[in-house]
Amino acid sequence: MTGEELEPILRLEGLTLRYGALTAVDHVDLSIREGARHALIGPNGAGKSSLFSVVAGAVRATEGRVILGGKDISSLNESGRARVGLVRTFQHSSLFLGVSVLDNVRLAVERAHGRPKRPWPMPRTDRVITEKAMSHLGAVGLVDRCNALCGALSHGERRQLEVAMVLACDPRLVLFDEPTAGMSAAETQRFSELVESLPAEITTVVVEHDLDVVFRLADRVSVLAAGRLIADGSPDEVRADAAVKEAYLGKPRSAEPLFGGIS
Amino acid sequence: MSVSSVPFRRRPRRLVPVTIGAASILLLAACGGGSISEGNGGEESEGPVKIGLSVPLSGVYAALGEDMTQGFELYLDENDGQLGGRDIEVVKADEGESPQTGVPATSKLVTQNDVSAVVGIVNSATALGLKDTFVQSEVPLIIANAGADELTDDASPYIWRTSFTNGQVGAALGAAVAEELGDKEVFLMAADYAAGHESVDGFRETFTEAGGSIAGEAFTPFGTTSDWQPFLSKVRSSGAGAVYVFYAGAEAVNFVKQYDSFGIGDSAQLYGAGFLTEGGVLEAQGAAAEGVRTSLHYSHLLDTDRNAEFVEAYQAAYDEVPTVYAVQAYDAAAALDLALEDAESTDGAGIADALANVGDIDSPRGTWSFDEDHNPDQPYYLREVQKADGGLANVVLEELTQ
Amino acid sequence: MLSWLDANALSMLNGVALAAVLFLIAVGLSLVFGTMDVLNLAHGAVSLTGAYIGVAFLERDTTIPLFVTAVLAAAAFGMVAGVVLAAMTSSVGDHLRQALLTLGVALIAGDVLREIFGADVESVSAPASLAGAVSVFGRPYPLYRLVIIGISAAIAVVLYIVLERTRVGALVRATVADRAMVEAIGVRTNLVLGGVFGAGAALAAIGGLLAAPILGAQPGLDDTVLLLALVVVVVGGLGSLRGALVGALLVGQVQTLGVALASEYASFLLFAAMAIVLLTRPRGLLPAKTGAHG
Amino acid sequence: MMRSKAQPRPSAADRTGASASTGGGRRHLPRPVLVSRVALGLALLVLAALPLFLAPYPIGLAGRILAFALLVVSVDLLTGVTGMPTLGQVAYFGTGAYAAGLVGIHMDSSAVLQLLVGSAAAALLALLTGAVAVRTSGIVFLMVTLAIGELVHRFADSFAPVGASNGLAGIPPISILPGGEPLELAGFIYWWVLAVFLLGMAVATLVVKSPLGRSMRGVRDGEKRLHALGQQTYPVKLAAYTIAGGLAGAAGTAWVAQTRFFSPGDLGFDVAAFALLSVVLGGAGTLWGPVIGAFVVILVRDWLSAYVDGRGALMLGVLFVVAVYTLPRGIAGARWRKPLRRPRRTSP
Repeated sequence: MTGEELEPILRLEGLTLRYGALTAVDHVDLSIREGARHALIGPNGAGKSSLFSVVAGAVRATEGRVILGGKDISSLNESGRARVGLVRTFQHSSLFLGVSVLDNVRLAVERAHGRPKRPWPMPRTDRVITEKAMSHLGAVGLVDRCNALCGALSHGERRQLEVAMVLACDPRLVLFDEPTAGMSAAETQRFSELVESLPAEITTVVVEHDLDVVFRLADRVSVLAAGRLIADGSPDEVRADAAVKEAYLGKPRSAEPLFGGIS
Repeated sequence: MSVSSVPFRRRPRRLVPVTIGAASILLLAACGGGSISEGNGGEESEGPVKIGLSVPLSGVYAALGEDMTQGFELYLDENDGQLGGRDIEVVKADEGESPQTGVPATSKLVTQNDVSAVVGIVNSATALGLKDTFVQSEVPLIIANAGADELTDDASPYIWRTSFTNGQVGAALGAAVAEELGDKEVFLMAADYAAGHESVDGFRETFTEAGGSIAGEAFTPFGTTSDWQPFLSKVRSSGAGAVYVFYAGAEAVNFVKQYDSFGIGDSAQLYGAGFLTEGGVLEAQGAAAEGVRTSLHYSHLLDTDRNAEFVEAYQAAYDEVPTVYAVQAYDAAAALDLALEDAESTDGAGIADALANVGDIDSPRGTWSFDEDHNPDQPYYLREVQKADGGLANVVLEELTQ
Repeated sequence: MLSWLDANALSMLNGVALAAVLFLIAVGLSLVFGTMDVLNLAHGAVSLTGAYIGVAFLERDTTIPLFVTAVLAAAAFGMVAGVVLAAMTSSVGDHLRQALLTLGVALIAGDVLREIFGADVESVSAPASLAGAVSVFGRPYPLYRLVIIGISAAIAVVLYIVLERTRVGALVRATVADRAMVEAIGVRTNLVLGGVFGAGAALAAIGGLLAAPILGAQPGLDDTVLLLALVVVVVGGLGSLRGALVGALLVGQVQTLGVALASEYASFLLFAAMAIVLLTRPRGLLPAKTGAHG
Repeated sequence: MMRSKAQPRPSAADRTGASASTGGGRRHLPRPVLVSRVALGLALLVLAALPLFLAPYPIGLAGRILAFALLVVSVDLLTGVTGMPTLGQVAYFGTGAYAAGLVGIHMDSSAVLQLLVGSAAAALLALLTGAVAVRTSGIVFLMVTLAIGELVHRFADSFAPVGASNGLAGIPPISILPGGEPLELAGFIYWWVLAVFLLGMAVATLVVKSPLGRSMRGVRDGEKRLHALGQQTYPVKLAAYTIAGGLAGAAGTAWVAQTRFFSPGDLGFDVAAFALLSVVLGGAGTLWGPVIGAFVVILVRDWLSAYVDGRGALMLGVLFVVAVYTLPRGIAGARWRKPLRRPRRTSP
């Protein structure tokens, strides 16, 4: 809570994760300013997922610090980080499949605004919670489906629901873990619009394979290779970066085109 | 718009199961009558006298239940289906393994079938759980096995026992063992539940009174012990000259076999309450049981005319030798026979009154009578497992004096 | 220390003998859970049937060939029972419904066994040539128990070799790891799973038969055996061969050495030990590296 | 419920998949809700009226069913609602029963007092044991709770003040308030049991509809996800465990109010297994399904078996096997299509 404008919302200092001899994340330093649309990319095995887990708090870092809004949150676990405003999504959208869409969001709203462990209903308070939840559903366009069982939703709808739940947590920063994996083109389109429409004060960090999405959503891109941060800049800068090209292409015979979709 | 066009699909389903549930309860009302007014079981009625027989037909005690049913039915058959000159209708119930099923099944005989008396009950806990029901309904319960001492603590006019108390069976042996052992010590061992403790306590009392001394004692987890070696090691290291144990059923089989296979029998004579080697248990123990000495109120080798006659009839009917369990139920029928002969009425209270005056009962086990606590005042015998008529059997060595 | 060892050596040896039986019974339960993700509560009933097969085959003065015949009969029965159970459970996905189904089967089996063999405790005699005692640590010890340890160890080694060193074993392990993948390369996983279920049940039946000369056979024994096997499997780690072995050894020692050392708490030892293991190592002592876990 | 709104009205029902209408302006209860309320009222009426026409034995059976059903509901709160399958509720059932019995013998025969003491003792034990047990999940949790149940069972088996293996006998008949008239007649005792059952059901229903209930379903469907939302799941699970323990304790007091006897056999593994299987049979997750499951199990075990000497276990076995194949989602999930298909009416 420094209030300084220059203080980035998220700062990683020398973040390192080792599994025995293997170093999955290698002294990553990164600053993300408030309101940024940040993307984290890298070839397979670059350590994206590991970095994601460490930042989200699912895995404790071996070394280094995670600072959110000037406050060291390195010692907080995942739920602790969510409570201070750093909220993640899951690669395989994991929702509460056996309960209704509305209840999924209510769970999130209740944590942020209610008393999630109160063991008796209070109609008036619960109605306020419900209204908040409905408004979040409205924001992602799922109002019609509020009473459906979550398990009955399509893949794309589940992603929308997940965004509604993230919003309900009052996040300052949202970590998206490959959000468009498995989506159809139309769903991807819809989802991209959804993320773009998020309030400006919410910072987003997207870990993504689909570079189309990355360059559409991100105003800043970090590139990870072999656990190290090798580039960090605007999409154009990163695209032009020689080290990035090498990291992606590796040996020349690799046929995988870099940034194939954009030209 | 019409409400009915709202596509609710699941909710209405809730209705039917609830209705079905309610309807099934209603079906139970067939025997109707209400349950908020006074009314005792065992009403006097025309026709045959209804007697309940509640023994285990399932679970680990089912073998006992079978013997008891046979003993009870044999007495009825010998008397043309009559007791005390009245026709008898037997209503059976499955006591099962524990009070969880035994109590409701037996209560049903009293509250639903209106029996005038109930015979049976193997499990002491079940008997204890039933005691209040019988006293309240004023229907006599004639316990034909369960041995818990406290069942007859207060000598309720509705609780009678034709079997034994756990303490008595152990106590009967104490003096004899003390005499036999001289200055050697005895090790006490039993399954760790009420019957085991009562049996050991009964033995200890008479044994120490007669000058015997105890080398040590161990109580083994009831129902889960499959390996007695750790305890048998204690026996060995205690240097005891004899061991007194209380085990029944599968535990008796496994214990006796292990006692034999670990070779402790060479240094320490095994004594026990008679259930250790009774009935099917002995058959399963085989040669391992040879030489084991026990106290009990019956053995089919008991050399009396009354017993010979009984054994012959039993063998003719069921093609096996009778066990103590069969005799206990047989005698329960005998006691009812005497009681019904004198009873002023055939309701529960009438039978209970008459039971107090049945006097001596001439039984295959010898003559016995109910004592003031309604337990049998009966002879106990020292038995030893020996080879007899082609197999192993409990040969009676002597009658134990108490 | 030496005197302590001397006093308790027999207890420990006995623990190993108990572990040998428990291992045979539990390993099937564990493998079936690991490969098929089926919690088979009818396992105890299969084992008890094995014991009753002993009752049917083995009268007094059993000879070794007769004993071997009984073992083979028990194995054959177990195999069939396992395949039937595999077929019955294949369409039931959820663990709790599997429990409902297999416990239902166990209740039915228990009743049928009581109908056939009666409610009396039945005993099974070990082959006459194995019935005696031998001297161990200077004390007489039943030879048959040593034989059980030997048989069980041999079966464990064979199982290990089959699972770790043969193509069939590789197939089983692959099925544990990724069923869809194995199906994709053209293997009918149903056969693999049926085979594992059958083998597991066969081992349980053999275990029940081998234990019969010590434990006898009677109604209710199936529940006891099932509970012990569940404890072994969970303590050792679900789905793992080595886990079942370690779990059996631990439970064996708790039930003998533990009881010898703390006999006043004997009733509580087993479940207290299980609770402690599970609370400190929720996946068991040696969990399988791959496979399904509930 | 009565609120009308322009946007779709969120249904308050738990686990109700029916999609809401997009219409607005309904001021009366939707018909199905009305129907189910009428059904509920009818069921209550029948339950309350039973002693008027049932003889003492069936009324005792009905009372046992209600007490067992409440135990089953407590199992369902953990198994079906929170996703933690348990075999340990018998421990708290037994604690409640023994506590009530001891209060009855040594202090006072007031059923209200016994209910309070029994539930509190059970909830306290659940809190203490749950504190370690709920750290695990799935099959491991199942086995840890089995251990808890068995340990309490073994303890009761050897603890003299509660009668050890012979059971706690000699419990005086209950009176409602301290010093009140003792209730001897089966019908009155049944009414007390029914009151405890309804109270327990009300507590369970409120919990399920509360924020805690939502969190419990969240734990069931995605504990990890709940964590990522910032919700610590340990307190949720512990709270659920404690409440379920208290309910099981209440069930125990109701049980012992009728039987006036309690033995270790009443909290054995088989009771634990039947309680869990009643939940599965009835349909985990709903509250009324397991109640019906409990009804069927006890009816088959105690009533039907009386007509098939010693074949109770066989009947239960057959019931379980048949149920698995014919009712894939339990009794609650069965499609009761024919009798209840809504008549197709044309809009006026």
